[in-house]
Amino acid sequence: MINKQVRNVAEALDGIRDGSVVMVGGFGSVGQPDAIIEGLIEQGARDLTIIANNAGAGRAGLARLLDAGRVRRIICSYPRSAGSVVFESLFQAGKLELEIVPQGTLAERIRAAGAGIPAFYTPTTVGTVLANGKEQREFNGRVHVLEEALPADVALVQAWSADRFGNCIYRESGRNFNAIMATAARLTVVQACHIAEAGTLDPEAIVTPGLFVQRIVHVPDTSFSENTETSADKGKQAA
Amino acid sequence: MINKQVRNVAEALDGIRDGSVVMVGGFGSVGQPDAIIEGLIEQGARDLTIIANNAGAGRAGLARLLDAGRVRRIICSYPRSAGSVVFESLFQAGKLELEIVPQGTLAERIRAAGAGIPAFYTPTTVGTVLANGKEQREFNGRVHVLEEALPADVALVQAWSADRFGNCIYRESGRNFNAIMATAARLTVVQACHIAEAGTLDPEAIVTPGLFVQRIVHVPDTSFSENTETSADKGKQAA
Amino acid sequence: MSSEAFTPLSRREMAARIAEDIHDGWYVNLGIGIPTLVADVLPDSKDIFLHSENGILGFGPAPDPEHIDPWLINAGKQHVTLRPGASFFHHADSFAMIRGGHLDLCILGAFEVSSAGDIANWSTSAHDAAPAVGGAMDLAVGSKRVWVATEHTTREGTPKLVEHCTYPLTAPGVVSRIYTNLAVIDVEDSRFIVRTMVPGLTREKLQNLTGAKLYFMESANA
Amino acid sequence: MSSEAFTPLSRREMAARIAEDIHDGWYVNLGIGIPTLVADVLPDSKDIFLHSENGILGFGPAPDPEHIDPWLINAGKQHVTLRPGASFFHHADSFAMIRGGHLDLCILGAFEVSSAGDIANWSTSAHDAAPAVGGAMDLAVGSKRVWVATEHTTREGTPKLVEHCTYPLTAPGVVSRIYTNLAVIDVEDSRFIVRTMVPGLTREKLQNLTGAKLYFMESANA
Repeated sequence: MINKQVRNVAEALDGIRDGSVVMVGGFGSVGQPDAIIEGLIEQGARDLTIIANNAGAGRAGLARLLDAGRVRRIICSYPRSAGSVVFESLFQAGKLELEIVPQGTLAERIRAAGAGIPAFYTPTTVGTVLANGKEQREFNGRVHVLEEALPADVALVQAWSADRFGNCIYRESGRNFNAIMATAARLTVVQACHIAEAGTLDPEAIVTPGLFVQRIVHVPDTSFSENTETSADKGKQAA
Repeated sequence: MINKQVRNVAEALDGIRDGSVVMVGGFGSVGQPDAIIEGLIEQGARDLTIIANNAGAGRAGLARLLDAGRVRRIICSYPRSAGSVVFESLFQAGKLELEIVPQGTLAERIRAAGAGIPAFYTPTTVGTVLANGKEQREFNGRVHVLEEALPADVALVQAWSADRFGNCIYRESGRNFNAIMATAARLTVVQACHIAEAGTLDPEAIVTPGLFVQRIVHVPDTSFSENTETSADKGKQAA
Repeated sequence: MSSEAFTPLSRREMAARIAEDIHDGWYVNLGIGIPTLVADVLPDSKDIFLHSENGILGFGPAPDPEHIDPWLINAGKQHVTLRPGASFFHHADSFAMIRGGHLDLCILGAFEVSSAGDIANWSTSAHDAAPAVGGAMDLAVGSKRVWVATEHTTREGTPKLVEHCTYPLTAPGVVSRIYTNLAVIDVEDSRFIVRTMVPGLTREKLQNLTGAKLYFMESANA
Repeated sequence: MSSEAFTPLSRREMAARIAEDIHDGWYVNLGIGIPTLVADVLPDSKDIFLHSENGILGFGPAPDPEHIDPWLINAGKQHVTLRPGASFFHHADSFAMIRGGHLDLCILGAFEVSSAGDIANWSTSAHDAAPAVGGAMDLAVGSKRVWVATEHTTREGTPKLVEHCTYPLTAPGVVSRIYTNLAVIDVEDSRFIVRTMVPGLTREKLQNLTGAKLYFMESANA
């Protein structure tokens, strides 16, 4: 019998090693797997490479992981935003390596890793400094750059609902990077707001089929209990 | 106001030119847009290149289009099957060009065309005759071949339900090539079993967002009224 | 500019001006800044689908404060609403739409735009090692049309419409139209062609506020 | 073989023998032919998810004739049923699962398998200009494990397990185990290693029916 649900966050993160490449889902505050990011701080793995759209904001979640000195390198599209104080101080102090990747290229490199595509060409960055050092090639009269797949050891994902088989659905704009990161890691750990009874998720609406997921931990959603002011504050953290 | 629904098959196929590259969705008999394929025969365009998984079976649909001499070239993964008599006689008579593409490479080339990726590398075909003449390159110690995107002028797609915005959902294994072909053509024509009231399709479950679709024609599903024997006969047409 | 006999458009007026030119049925992505404001002023009479990088097609204006859905934000991290016909998808599918040429239009803010249609909107210095590029480069190369919405000059009065961009490019040769607080300007054949100006503004004044030669359509006022 | 003191397995018995070895929790793709029969003999005691190229994960055995759903077929175009936890997806996502290494196992039919693990199962002649490759090449290179299910020889008695394939390859060096109607054979370090044989079959007889040298595990009977 398949039962991918584990009892707690510690069990969900068991065995993650120093030096791991870790994907962190979410976009802004939506779909961020905060509980398992916090759990990773407790878990203690060091010298991590983080793949995420943002480099954390405020002092919690990803920012706290950075602040705890666990991250050597970060690969993201939008590191610097209104609340990214931890990132900025570490980066300026030379304590964090950074790879900037356009958001669409980041998404496609992650998708490629999950799909067994080692490399692809894209028109994005051609004629900009981000194409420096990249192999370029013309297709149909247009120059493109070569980009390689970006796989990970671990993906930390937030889903709206998951079943014991690992099937996941997301909520609204919470699908974002979560659904593709779930496909691209050797160990995909899902923080699910709800656990669905086996067989109750609509086969037509499942976004992440269970074969991509190794572990699920139930972490109820708290966003709706937050007051409007808090939500609005979060909204101020720019893209 | 957006209303992509047209009144009939003729209107749905208006303007398709001789020499067009036409994608035909479906896998076996499921999800095949038979009504608009038949309509294309009436419409009269010649010298077509067809992209499809199969090369038609029996005497109807795609096979009839081939039989009518409208097709110059076919790009597919599985041309020869139990019922592919029309394909075989034309091919043996030298009246049809053929490009054989492994099914996963075919799907990925179509997806790439829709996603603005001009080319990608895949391990599939390495060490086989289908890699002959293809550029090869090593990534992470493994040899891969370069494959280019496969776009089309027209995609003929069958959906289960569509709304006037062009949003589509599919039914069960009817999603197959339909959902990716819908993204890869300049003109995507959808034969929909049902027309949904605007706003009634679940935003979480829409598979093809409307921006990929140009025309929709309502063609009610008849598969459930077929008797079991007919279904079983269709089932005998091998993969 | 207060001493002049013309009034620059407010940011909201710029958004409204842009909204007028968006065709019924278009699929549109709005960048951060002035472009975002367009979402709040689109007329209900048109079916315009707004795309957001984080996986929404068909979002609507900001919600009333008491109807905020914490799971529904746009790429600027602002709360939004949903319109009939909307759909959700993941980031790879979202950028497949962008890169694949399926958006009719994206509207971007800019630090600089050149008369060749080059746009610089992501990094203010070649020496900035941690600029935030986001989805701008994909939008700039992938959309069928790229319009820019920007103040005509910086706060210090430095022209933002220039002969050659000095900031790192987002993409070369992609911008086809610029909406500023002073004028609407087409970019054609490496030339800035002024379509309209705010009332009272002179051609000379506009030229003085611009870093490249301007050409004027006959219909451009003044 | 009727004169021998052993009975080859029927196709259904081969399928049942394979089903025994599929682990609880595996994600498995079944090729056309004998592999397809495995779907009908999987024990309910295991959660095994069957993948079909045309966009199903979690299909079940063939339906009763009166419960056929015309929209639900597997890659062999046969009507199937759905198990709890199943999901649907499109062809690009389906082959992303295959190529991306997410399937624990695929079971393929074969014309020939070599002791190096090469498999030929799609074309019977280098001169066949219209062979039907389908998804076999993607499955062969993408799956974590590739098992072959085949009769031990052709109907004419020609060995299908050979030193070098003569038919065009589907993929080189990918097969790790072969289930025939006579034996179960591992492919390791370019050698055929016999794990088990049907009762009454001798090592010599099996070697005579095989086109490459066989090695035998001690536990292989006879």
